[in-house]
Amino acid sequence: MELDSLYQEVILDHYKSPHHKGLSDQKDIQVHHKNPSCGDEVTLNLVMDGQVVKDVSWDGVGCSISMASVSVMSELIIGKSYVQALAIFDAFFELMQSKGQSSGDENLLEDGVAFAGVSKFPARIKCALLGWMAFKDASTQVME
Amino acid sequence: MELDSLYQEVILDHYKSPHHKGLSDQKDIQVHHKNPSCGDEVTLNLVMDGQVVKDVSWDGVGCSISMASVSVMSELIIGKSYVQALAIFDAFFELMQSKGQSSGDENLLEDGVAFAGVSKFPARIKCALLGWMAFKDASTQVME
Amino acid sequence: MSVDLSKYKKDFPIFARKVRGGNPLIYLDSGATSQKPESVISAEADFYRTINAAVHRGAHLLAEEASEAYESARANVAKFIGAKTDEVVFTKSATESLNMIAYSLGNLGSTPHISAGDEIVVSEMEHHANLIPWQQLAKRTGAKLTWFSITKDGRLDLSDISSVITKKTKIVAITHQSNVFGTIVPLSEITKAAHAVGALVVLDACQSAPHFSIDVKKLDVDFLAFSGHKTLGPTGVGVLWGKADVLEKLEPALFGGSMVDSVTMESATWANVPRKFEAGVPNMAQAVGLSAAIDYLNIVGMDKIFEHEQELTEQLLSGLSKISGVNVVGPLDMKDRGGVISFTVDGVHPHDVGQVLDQYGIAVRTGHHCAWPLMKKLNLVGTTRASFHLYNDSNDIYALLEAIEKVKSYFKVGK
Amino acid sequence: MSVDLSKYKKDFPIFARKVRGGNPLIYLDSGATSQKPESVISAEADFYRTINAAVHRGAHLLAEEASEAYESARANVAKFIGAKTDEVVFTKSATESLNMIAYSLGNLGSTPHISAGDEIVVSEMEHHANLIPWQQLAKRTGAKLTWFSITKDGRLDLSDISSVITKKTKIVAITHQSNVFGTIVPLSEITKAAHAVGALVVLDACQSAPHFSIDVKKLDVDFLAFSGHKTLGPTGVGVLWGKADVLEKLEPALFGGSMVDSVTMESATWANVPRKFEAGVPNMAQAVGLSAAIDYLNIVGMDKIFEHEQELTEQLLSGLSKISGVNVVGPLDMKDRGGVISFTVDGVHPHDVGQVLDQYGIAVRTGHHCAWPLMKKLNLVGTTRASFHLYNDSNDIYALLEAIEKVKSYFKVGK
Ligand SMILES: Cc1ncc(COP(=O)(O)O)c(C=O)c1O
Ligand SMILES: Cc1ncc(COP(=O)(O)O)c(C=O)c1O
Repeated sequence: MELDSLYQEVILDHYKSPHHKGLSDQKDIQVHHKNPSCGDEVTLNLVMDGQVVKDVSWDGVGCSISMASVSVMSELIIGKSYVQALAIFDAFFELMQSKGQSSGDENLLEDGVAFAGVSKFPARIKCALLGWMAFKDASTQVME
Repeated sequence: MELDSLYQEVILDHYKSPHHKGLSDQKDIQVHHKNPSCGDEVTLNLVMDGQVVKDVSWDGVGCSISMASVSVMSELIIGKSYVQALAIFDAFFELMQSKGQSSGDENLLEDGVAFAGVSKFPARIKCALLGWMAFKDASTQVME
Repeated sequence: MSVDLSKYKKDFPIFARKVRGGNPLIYLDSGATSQKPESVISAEADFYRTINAAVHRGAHLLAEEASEAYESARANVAKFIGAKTDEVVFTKSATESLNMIAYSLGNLGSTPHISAGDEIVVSEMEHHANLIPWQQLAKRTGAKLTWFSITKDGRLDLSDISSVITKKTKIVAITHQSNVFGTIVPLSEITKAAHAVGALVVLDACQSAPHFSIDVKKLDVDFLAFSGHKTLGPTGVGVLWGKADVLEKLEPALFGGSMVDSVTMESATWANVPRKFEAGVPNMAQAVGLSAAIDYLNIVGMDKIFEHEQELTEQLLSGLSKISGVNVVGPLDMKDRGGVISFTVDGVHPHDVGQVLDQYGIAVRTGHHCAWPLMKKLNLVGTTRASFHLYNDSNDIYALLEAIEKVKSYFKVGK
Repeated sequence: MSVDLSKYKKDFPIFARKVRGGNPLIYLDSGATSQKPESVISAEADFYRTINAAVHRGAHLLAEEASEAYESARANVAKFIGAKTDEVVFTKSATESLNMIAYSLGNLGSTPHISAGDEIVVSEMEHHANLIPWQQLAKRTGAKLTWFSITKDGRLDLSDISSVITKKTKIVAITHQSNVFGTIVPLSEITKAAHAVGALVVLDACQSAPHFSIDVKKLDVDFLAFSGHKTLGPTGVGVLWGKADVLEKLEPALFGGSMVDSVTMESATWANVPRKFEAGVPNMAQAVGLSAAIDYLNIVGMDKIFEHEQELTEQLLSGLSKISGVNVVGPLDMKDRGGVISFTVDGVHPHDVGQVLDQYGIAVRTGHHCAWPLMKKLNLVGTTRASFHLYNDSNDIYALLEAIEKVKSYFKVGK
């Protein structure tokens, strides 16, 4: 069923048991992003340690795709350098635009490749990107 | 030709040699009417003598139909009682709504029946009515 | 079912297509926009094919025929809502209709003219289109925005009506039927209170005019707005109705060709109603299409449509009540409610509910339904909404109920 | 003729009909509204037949496909005028586009925000749609309206440009091509003067965008407006283009669904450009129809269309110059002028000219062309106007010239 390519087991797992959810006390910056058309929201705390992403924590409400995606993203980029994190962001962003033609770079994206199917559902791409855009915004503000 | 039913000889004559054109010095009231969609305008002076239409004079710019119609109308109603004038107005108004189905009451409308063909050209009805509406407006204001 | 409208479905060409997973289309999103019968589609196309010209302007036959078609459409809409022809203004949408009134009421020269100290009343269950224009009018003029709350079961709370509608109230802008709850509001209580203090009532009829018979005189409102595209008509056309003597005293909101009496470089005066509210070459083909939609609705019969939708609503409410973990948001009974049913599924986000339903060919709306303040009040992130029109039937309800069970099992919630 | 577009006429179904007197249709009123090719008519119809749904809202396949079609239309329009996709706003008409900018510029929170002491510049040859919105903005805000005069031969008089565009000027709103004279304005002189004082330039491209290739970057304007229905597209759709950074700093003018970022009962914030300017369910089918019109224009080629219309214009001007008692109103030469030719016939009112032409199947526009101040300046009650699009040909010109002779003999004027 087409649906299974959207709702990969990994996604449903992250949705049920999200990682790094719950805002940290410490933060370099906090950003709040939302998708006005569906009402999904995420608040994200970022802590950088020089060039390295030391911590990401978040809170939010939204659908399985948006919540699982921010969970997977946090997991992926904590501990990465800023440059690496941006490369991962770019790879994920590109995957989302692929209209189902790409399965994603598993070396770079790890669990993130589970979202490959989302790219076939145009209305869900913005769900998958919500947390990523929040991170991009936060890290740009801190680093530039 | 269909056109000839619109532009009766009588109409073209009145257009070339309009009657009662040129505003009188004396007047009980002056009204100014226009058709914003085509720009036709008429200014009309009315003099009543008790219940009788003593004088109508006018000036204006517009197409053959609108100018001939106010000319014919002036000719028709000067000297008539207010009640008669309204009856003539009603007959002319009805003729305009007749969609080519009526040839008009010649006893009442005299030269006015020449406008019967106008009723087949919806865009021209307001031309033919311009002067008449001005008279109706003016006389109502004086008499009521 | 006691009303059988099944023969009409074939008039709607979209149902010939297949959707996700090769499934037939089960369209339960008429609250967002309705589907169109072939007669509407071809009325619009035929306008272009045979009489297309700018109305009220040309000296030629096409212009005459186009004007005649456009003005007949106006007369037809007027009859549909029990109004006089010259009281009907064609706009692009209900949204534009509502904004237009709000602008006009704030324009200098209008009577009434909203200004500081005046109050404008709305409700907590307004669609953004009948809320934000009033917020903005209040902001521009210094007027105060106040509102009716809602009760727990999704109805208007009129218990404090005399403290909401006060001597300062100039406008009461209210929805006829909630696009979230399906609730039909107790209008006469509101119009009485409003008119007692000399306020004008603006009715958002977006969810009512397409579904049951309306008579503006009986409703006793002063303005009414609805959209063509929810009324089986084309997109790009809406209706603004206003009482003749009220419209006459208002300044227009949109300025341009065909709405003037005279113009100089410095200033302009206006044509008569309704022309003064229709600046520019109008949406002629869409007005003609809307007229065809009204013809179609009249043939089916608005009373039959309402009864049919009532039956479907009752059936869906009853079916939903039997599924554990499913909560209807809005009235559970059939008293004063129409064919719009919002619900939530415990443990599954509305967006995910909608996605699974889509897999079975079922089109619903999910989210906040352009009623964010209401969602916040209800403490919800959104709902899933099923809404009907005449082409729906009991099979659609069965399919939806069955698919909701599949949603639950797919997301492994409930038993 | 060096450009032969004759094979395209059959794409326009309206030419299959007969008009007054059983004559074939000779349509010379494209300045008012253009005819539509079958591809445009069916694009709109097909939208309803196959993918009709509310864009950006539903969770279902139809909504996805409708959104894709609508956003592709936006991209196509953007490409047509050399703009970025997100700079294109769909409105209902050029009239709405122009009113929208005028409202936005007067709304608190906008930068620039027009206020008392500011100056707004227009010209004497503006269409009411690009004049009255600015009069009203001036009236609302206390700003001053000033204008360029016209020269005897129907061109903009820029001799006093530095006294018209001053340090106080915030907006210069100007037509690209006059809908009365056909004059194409010397834009670069105006944009340079305007930008030198920090003013924004609003271009009314109603009579240019449908007829020749446009690039907003090269034109160096800040806003541009045109109508779908004059561009072979459907009625009920217009375009407002604005520079991204300019649009971003403006408050919206129309409020409702789909244009918000967040909403409470008291206030609201806005979505990004272009969404914040498109409140409500948009005119989706019409946007898709306009996109099909643009595809069609691109296939024919805007440069060929321009060249073709230039040839027809030259031919008509030359023909008219040979008829005694006929006076062309506007430039007599071909320098910077498009396919709109106004004229008068001595002794015959324009309305009567139009009526006789109609008898021969020729559709022209007569009257003041929504440019009353210009008519008064010219001391004319109106003109007769012939205007072209790609479906016209030399035979139309011959027929018109011949019929003008018949007008003269019917009304017994001239020799
Ligand atoms: C130069 C010009 N500006 C503006 C308009 C207004 O366009 P619309 O009536 O399509 O809004 C027109 C056409 O009527 C026009 O010719
Ligand atoms: C209750 C209500 N009011 C207003 C609107 C706005 O209508 P439109 O988007 O057609 O302008 C809608 C529909 O979206 C609605 O449901």
